[in-house]
Amino acid sequence: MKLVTAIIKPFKLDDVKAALEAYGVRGLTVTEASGYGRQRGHTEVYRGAEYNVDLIPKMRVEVVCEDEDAADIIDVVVKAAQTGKIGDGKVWSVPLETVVRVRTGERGPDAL
Amino acid sequence: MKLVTAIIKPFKLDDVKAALEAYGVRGLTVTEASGYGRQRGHTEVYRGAEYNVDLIPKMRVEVVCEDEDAADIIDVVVKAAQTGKIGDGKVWSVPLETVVRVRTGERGPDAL
Amino acid sequence: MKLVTAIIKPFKLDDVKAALEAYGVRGLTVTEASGYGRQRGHTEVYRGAEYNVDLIPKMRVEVVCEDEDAADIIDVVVKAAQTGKIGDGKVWSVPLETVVRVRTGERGPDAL
Amino acid sequence: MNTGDTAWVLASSALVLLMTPGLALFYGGMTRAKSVLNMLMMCWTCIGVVSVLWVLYGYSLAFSTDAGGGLIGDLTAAGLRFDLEALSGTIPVLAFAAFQLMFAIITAALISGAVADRAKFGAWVVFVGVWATLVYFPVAHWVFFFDDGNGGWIGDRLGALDFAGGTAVHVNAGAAALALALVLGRRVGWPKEQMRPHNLPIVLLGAGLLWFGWFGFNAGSAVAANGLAATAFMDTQVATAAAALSWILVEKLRNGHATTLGLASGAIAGLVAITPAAGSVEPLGAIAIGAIAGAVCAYAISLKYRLRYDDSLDVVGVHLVGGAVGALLIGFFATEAVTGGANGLFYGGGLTQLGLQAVAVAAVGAYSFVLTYVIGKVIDWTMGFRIHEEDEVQGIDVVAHAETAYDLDAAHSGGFAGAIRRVEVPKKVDA
Amino acid sequence: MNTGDTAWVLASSALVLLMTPGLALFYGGMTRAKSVLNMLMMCWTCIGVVSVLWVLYGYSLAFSTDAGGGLIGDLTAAGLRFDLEALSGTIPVLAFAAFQLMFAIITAALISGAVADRAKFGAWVVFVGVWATLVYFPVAHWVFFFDDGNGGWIGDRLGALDFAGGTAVHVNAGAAALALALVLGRRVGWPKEQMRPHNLPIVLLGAGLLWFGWFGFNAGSAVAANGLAATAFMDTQVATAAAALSWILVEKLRNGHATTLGLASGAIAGLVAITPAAGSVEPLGAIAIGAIAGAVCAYAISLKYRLRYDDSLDVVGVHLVGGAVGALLIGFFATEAVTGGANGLFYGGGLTQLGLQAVAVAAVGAYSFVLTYVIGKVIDWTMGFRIHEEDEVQGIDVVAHAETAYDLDAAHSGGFAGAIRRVEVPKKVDA
Amino acid sequence: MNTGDTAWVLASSALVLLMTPGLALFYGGMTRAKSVLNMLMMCWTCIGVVSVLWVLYGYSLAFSTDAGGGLIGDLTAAGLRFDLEALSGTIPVLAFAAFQLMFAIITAALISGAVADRAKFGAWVVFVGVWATLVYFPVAHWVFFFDDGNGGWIGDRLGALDFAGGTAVHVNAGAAALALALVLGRRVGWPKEQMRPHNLPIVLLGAGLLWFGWFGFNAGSAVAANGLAATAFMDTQVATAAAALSWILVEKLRNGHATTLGLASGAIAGLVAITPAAGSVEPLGAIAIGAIAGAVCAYAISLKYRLRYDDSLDVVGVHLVGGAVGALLIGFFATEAVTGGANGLFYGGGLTQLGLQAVAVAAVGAYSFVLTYVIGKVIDWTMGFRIHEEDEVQGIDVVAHAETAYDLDAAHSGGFAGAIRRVEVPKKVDA
Ligand SMILES: Nc1ncnc2c1ncn2[C@@H]1O[C@H](COP(=O)(O)OP(=O)(O)O)[C@@H](O)[C@H]1O
Ligand SMILES: Nc1ncnc2c1ncn2[C@@H]1O[C@H](COP(=O)(O)OP(=O)(O)O)[C@@H](O)[C@H]1O
Ligand SMILES: Nc1ncnc2c1ncn2[C@@H]1O[C@H](COP(=O)(O)OP(=O)(O)O)[C@@H](O)[C@H]1O
Repeated sequence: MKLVTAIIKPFKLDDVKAALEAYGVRGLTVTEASGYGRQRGHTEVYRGAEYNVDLIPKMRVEVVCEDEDAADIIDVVVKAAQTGKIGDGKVWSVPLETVVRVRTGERGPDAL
Repeated sequence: MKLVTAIIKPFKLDDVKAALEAYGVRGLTVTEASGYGRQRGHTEVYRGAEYNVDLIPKMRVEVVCEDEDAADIIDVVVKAAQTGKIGDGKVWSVPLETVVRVRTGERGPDAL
Repeated sequence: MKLVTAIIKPFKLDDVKAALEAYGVRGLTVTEASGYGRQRGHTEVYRGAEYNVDLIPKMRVEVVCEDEDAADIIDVVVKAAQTGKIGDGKVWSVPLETVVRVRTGERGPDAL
Repeated sequence: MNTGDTAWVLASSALVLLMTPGLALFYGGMTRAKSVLNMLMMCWTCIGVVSVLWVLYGYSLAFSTDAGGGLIGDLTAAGLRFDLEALSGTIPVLAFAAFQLMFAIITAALISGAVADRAKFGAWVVFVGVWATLVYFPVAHWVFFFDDGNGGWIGDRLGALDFAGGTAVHVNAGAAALALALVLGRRVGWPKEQMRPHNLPIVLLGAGLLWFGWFGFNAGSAVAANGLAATAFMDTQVATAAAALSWILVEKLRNGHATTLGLASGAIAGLVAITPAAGSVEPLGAIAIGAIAGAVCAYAISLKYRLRYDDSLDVVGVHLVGGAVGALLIGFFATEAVTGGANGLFYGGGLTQLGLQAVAVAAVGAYSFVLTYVIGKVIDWTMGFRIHEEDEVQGIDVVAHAETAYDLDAAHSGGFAGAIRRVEVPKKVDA
Repeated sequence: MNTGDTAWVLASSALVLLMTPGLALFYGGMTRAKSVLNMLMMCWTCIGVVSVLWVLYGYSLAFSTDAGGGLIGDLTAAGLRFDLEALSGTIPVLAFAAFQLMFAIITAALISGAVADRAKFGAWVVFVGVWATLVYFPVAHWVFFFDDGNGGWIGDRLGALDFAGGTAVHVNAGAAALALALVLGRRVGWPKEQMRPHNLPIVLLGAGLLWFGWFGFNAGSAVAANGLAATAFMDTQVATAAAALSWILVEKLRNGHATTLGLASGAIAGLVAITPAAGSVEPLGAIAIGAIAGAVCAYAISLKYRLRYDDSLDVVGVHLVGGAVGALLIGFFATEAVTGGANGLFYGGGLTQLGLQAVAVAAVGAYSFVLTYVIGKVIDWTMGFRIHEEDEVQGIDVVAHAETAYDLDAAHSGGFAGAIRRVEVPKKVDA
Repeated sequence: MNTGDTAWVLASSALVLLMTPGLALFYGGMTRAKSVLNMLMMCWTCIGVVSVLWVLYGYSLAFSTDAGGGLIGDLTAAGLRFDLEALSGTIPVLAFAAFQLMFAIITAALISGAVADRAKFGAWVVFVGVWATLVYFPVAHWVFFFDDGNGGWIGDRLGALDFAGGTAVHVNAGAAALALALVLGRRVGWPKEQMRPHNLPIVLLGAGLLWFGWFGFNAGSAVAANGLAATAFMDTQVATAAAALSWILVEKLRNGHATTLGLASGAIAGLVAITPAAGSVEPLGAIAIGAIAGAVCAYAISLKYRLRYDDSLDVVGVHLVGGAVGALLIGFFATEAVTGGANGLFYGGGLTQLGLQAVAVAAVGAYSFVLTYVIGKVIDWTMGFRIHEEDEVQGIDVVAHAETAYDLDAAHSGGFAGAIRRVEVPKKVDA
């Protein structure tokens, strides 16, 4: 089993969700995050004083999957999340030792 | 060292925390997350227009532990978080290379 | 490639960001989290009734890096985040299988 | 007709109307984020239901010629079909009717705090209509209808003093709240689980709007722009101030911290307590009443933990207790200089007035408690008054109203350009 | 001069001013969190721009001696340089001018709901100035300027009834909103993408402030503290109550849930519909008008999905439709007992009044729609009226105003002690 | 007694009371989320403390027969034990006393903005009581007490014009704010660290309530419902409008963006500046004063960065500067047509009035600054005026009031069914 984690632009979440569903992924977990990187933030002004916002909102998407699907899933996410503009994010994967479905206690691929 | 990650229903957090504490876990980190899966969301209505909420609130719990406790901890979490209804969540684990306690710089099991 | 994850005190985020930048890290992802551990929370009082807050706000910082930088990065984070008081947090690392930059599809070190 | 008096009563009516949206925020901020909308709905629907009933028959039952014994009015004013020139005292009768309507609305709304998070919305709407009809309209007649000794039995015949509704509004709503909290039972998890207010700034905003509106409530009850109105105004201000201070003093001594919620709660307790007394005491008396009420209510709200009834937002502790304290203290602090007649114990009037006050409090409290309990039970048996346990855990807002109060994340909120673009994806082997 | 009348009109003027900040919250809570500030700005700048123009020439164009045909006033009152003693009826002329100014402000502000999230701020400011000048000031003259038959052509000559602005304010703003929504086009993602209100408690707060302020709007329009004012007050209250109930009833039947937003929307629809009629109907008539308007508007807001114009916050469905419904229903419910003259169909007056009402609605609606469309287009061609698509996705608040509405996380908000401490770090090899 | 005047002053008193909860939101929204409750508490406790002192001796010191030199009143009115019939001019004396009480409250509350996030709550409460006694009550006597030339030295003897408190309220509070900001020192991290407002919609709501209430403040200061009140009303409206526009114009030119906070700040600056002048200028003059004040204050708020004092929410830049600007501009724009006497420079009156205005500003500013500095220092030495650095970083709300302002996550908020269920767990080997 593998865990694919993707940092994407928030407004791409629906695309990514739809693409993953089309691919056959049945579940995922999303966390709100902020990113710092090449993409520049913006400056706000309050009573003349400047306030720099350099952490840019991102979505962090986690998908647990079978080993053989990981590469495809990464591809699917990359395609769906791409705008081609700086700040599109990163996708990475790690191998998991166990996955359990809490409701039933099923393990491994059955847990998905 | 291992990292056990659990996605659970929010109202189960107190149970899980209590069960882990009873087991002997001394610390954990929690993040608010939303999940998409078999469990269906709900529909909201604003001035007659429907709004589908398909990301359901979940809690993401991370516990760093010694290798030999990981299996137990997974069991403890599964038991404590189980309601038997769809959407109870997932638990998975990965091996860690290093763990450091920031305050002291201690590493490995001493860092917990 | 490695993924270094750090749980730190929120007000240390700027220090950690600055230190990592000084070290040469070009990007990172931050999530708001709460921690439970040795550090005690506080008690609030509403109309005479007590309310215990035992999850303490933390920041969860993730940095993807090359294998050879991981140890340094952990050191940098530990130094920058340290106040010496209980609750300073943890840092851990895991090896990654792949990293992709969404914008370009670049992989591995080039994705950073 | 006096245009100055009319101007003041119209302004006061608007002020009292505002109290209900203010109360909605005051209460709503104290609930959890998942049930704030339901609380707003419960308060606001009182405006809807009671206003319509008021025109149809409510005003008439409360303020038409007594139908016997000072218990209820007749139906001669049903429909409010008055001439433009028809007067009530020095003001147009519709100005007086509008002013009194606002009292009926907020009295019903006050009750909702006791049943936060768990009442079926439909059942609540029915309850409000029935309760206004069977409880509020008669009690308002008892206390507020004056007709040269042929009016309501408490105000006009017995001679108990209740300037702006310590009994008719607060004891009434507080006793009803207790009954309804018993009918509905405790919230899931209470009291083991801690439930904290989700938005204290709007609690304070609500308290501010209540305070502001209460000037209409109390000083408007002079039904004229005169010295009595000015006295009621000043009394309202200083009693409230003193109560807010005394509540946070109790907190500081008992819990070690003066809290924002305590300050707001103290202010409301002071407003409640001075309501019956604002036309009977001088400013120094008002300060005393406020200070006493603030402290007593600060303790009274803990009763529910001992007696184990879940009066969620402390309607009993603040309104029943505060209203009774205020009504009774008139027996001590009333002064001829303001009442134009009766004196309280401290002003040489003996215990007579105190006795009358006690009768008024007991009669209104008992009537309201019993009737409300019966109404509540009947609704519970017939249509069910409480939502399911899981719905309560998920939150009544989504379940009952299909809405979520807040969606505050600027970055992640809608407007996803390109959400529609189709992506070519490989097919999963076994999918 | 009558001090009571003056007191009431001054109080009413303050109440009507408050409606614009109230509207800002009502609208602002319905937008997404990333554009609430822009909505607040659009409403508030109307106060700024229109107030200044009012002094310079607006009041004069609307309320000075007719310059011909009942179409527009002359410039004799430009600058508002009146004596302290100058009267308008029984009150100081500046009290009347202040009262009417508040109407001009909110009428312009109402339009902004149709173009939420996407209008260039500078273009909006220009639009407000031009629109007030070319549309509002003349229309106010038509409807509100009385001069013994030599006043405005709709109110004073034709004899259409519009007590407080069903046509001049609501039909006017609603028709303008439709025109502007067409000029600006749809928001990115609409209607495919769902956009939910980001903060319903402030929507309800806004609705509460609007309701409160509307007593000034309607009852203040009697320009006196008298029986007519009291009737308008009561009518306003009960029509609004009935409309709120009827809107949520429609929702319950149609969608299965009574919603908070529906309740608030119904209340506003009721306030809008009773605005023209508050000085013409009795309370029972007001209940009928409110109930009808609540239901009609509850359906009317869905029109935009069928006709595909993005009237973002339903200004058309609530104000154009609600205003027209109210103005037309006068033709049925007007009663001599209140109007002192005209009777509607149900009160034996035949169809005459209905005809006049229809002319007024049509004339104001058509004039406003056409002029607004032209003004909008000209601004769009010259300075551009709409922000870039990416800016809309990112959120207009940050882009246009360099601000974010909320930063609510207590723990993570600033005050980072030691943020300045320098840390010694190893250097990355290839950095 | 005149009922119309009384109605207006009672309504005005309620309006001015509302300003303090409004100010609490205006200020509270500008703090960080971790200290908003403390800000609300600081403002609200002023209502509590000052109201009680007002009854005891405050009103008497300010408005009783002068005890000598126009410096302070005597104690004959202590306790406010007036007859119902006792008048002050054409209104009941308690109506006047209530109206003036609200001024005393908000003046103290204004100061709190300078010491946001860091003042010990107990010390603040003591400060308010002492400051009202030693600074506000005397200064109010100087400026507001008229007794045929035997009243306060500034208003009644010198002849400086201050209609509603540009000096007594705003210069006074602003100078005190500066002194207190110096006594307490800068917040941890300021100015290096950026601290942004945590909730701009409530800042705008607060500004809206302030604007609304300010009509009572200024137009109520005519203490009658007459032409002067109407003029003050109109002046207040248009000066504020002009100031809001001029502030955002400065922003647009200087920073490239017109901001929501700028609009609100400009409105407040305009309200401040027109306060002393509302009874002395015509609407065109009011527009000029507003426009000047908006621009001047927009620049003045940056002073603190240059002079390095942490006046956290710009009380100095808006109230001291705005109040002084307004008071001085009377010297230019005052017109006999409104004042009934004095003319300013632009109306042919020469420089006399400007000189008197300057004396008033300087006297009040200097007195307030010096006394406040001394009071602040004494409190700091005896009980300590500032919280610990770590407490400031954690947030004063939790530390001082044991509360958190917001808990907005609907899903995760309490009501955890089954939280009590016991789970059988294996025991960890070494646990
Ligand atoms: N080394 C890293 N570790 C973790 N997250 C990263 C790293 N670099 C970038 N990110 C995440 O990816 C996002 C996009 O990165 P950025 O450098 O702005 O653009 P791009 O990936 O298009 O070059 C960042 O906002 C951050 O969330
Ligand atoms: N493949 C997955 N990867 C990551 N998280 C998942 C995955 N599938 C499910 N989840 C998480 O587990 C939660 C529960 O899953 P769901 O399919 O709804 O119910 P169940 O696990 O009981 O079958 C989801 O809300 C989501 O947060
Ligand atoms: N076993 C663990 N697994 C995951 N996170 C942990 C664990 N122990 C502690 N943490 C995180 O580290 C933070 C600090 O831990 P704590 O025990 O309070 O102090 P310290 O690390 O200084 O001894 C916690 O708030 C929590 O977020």
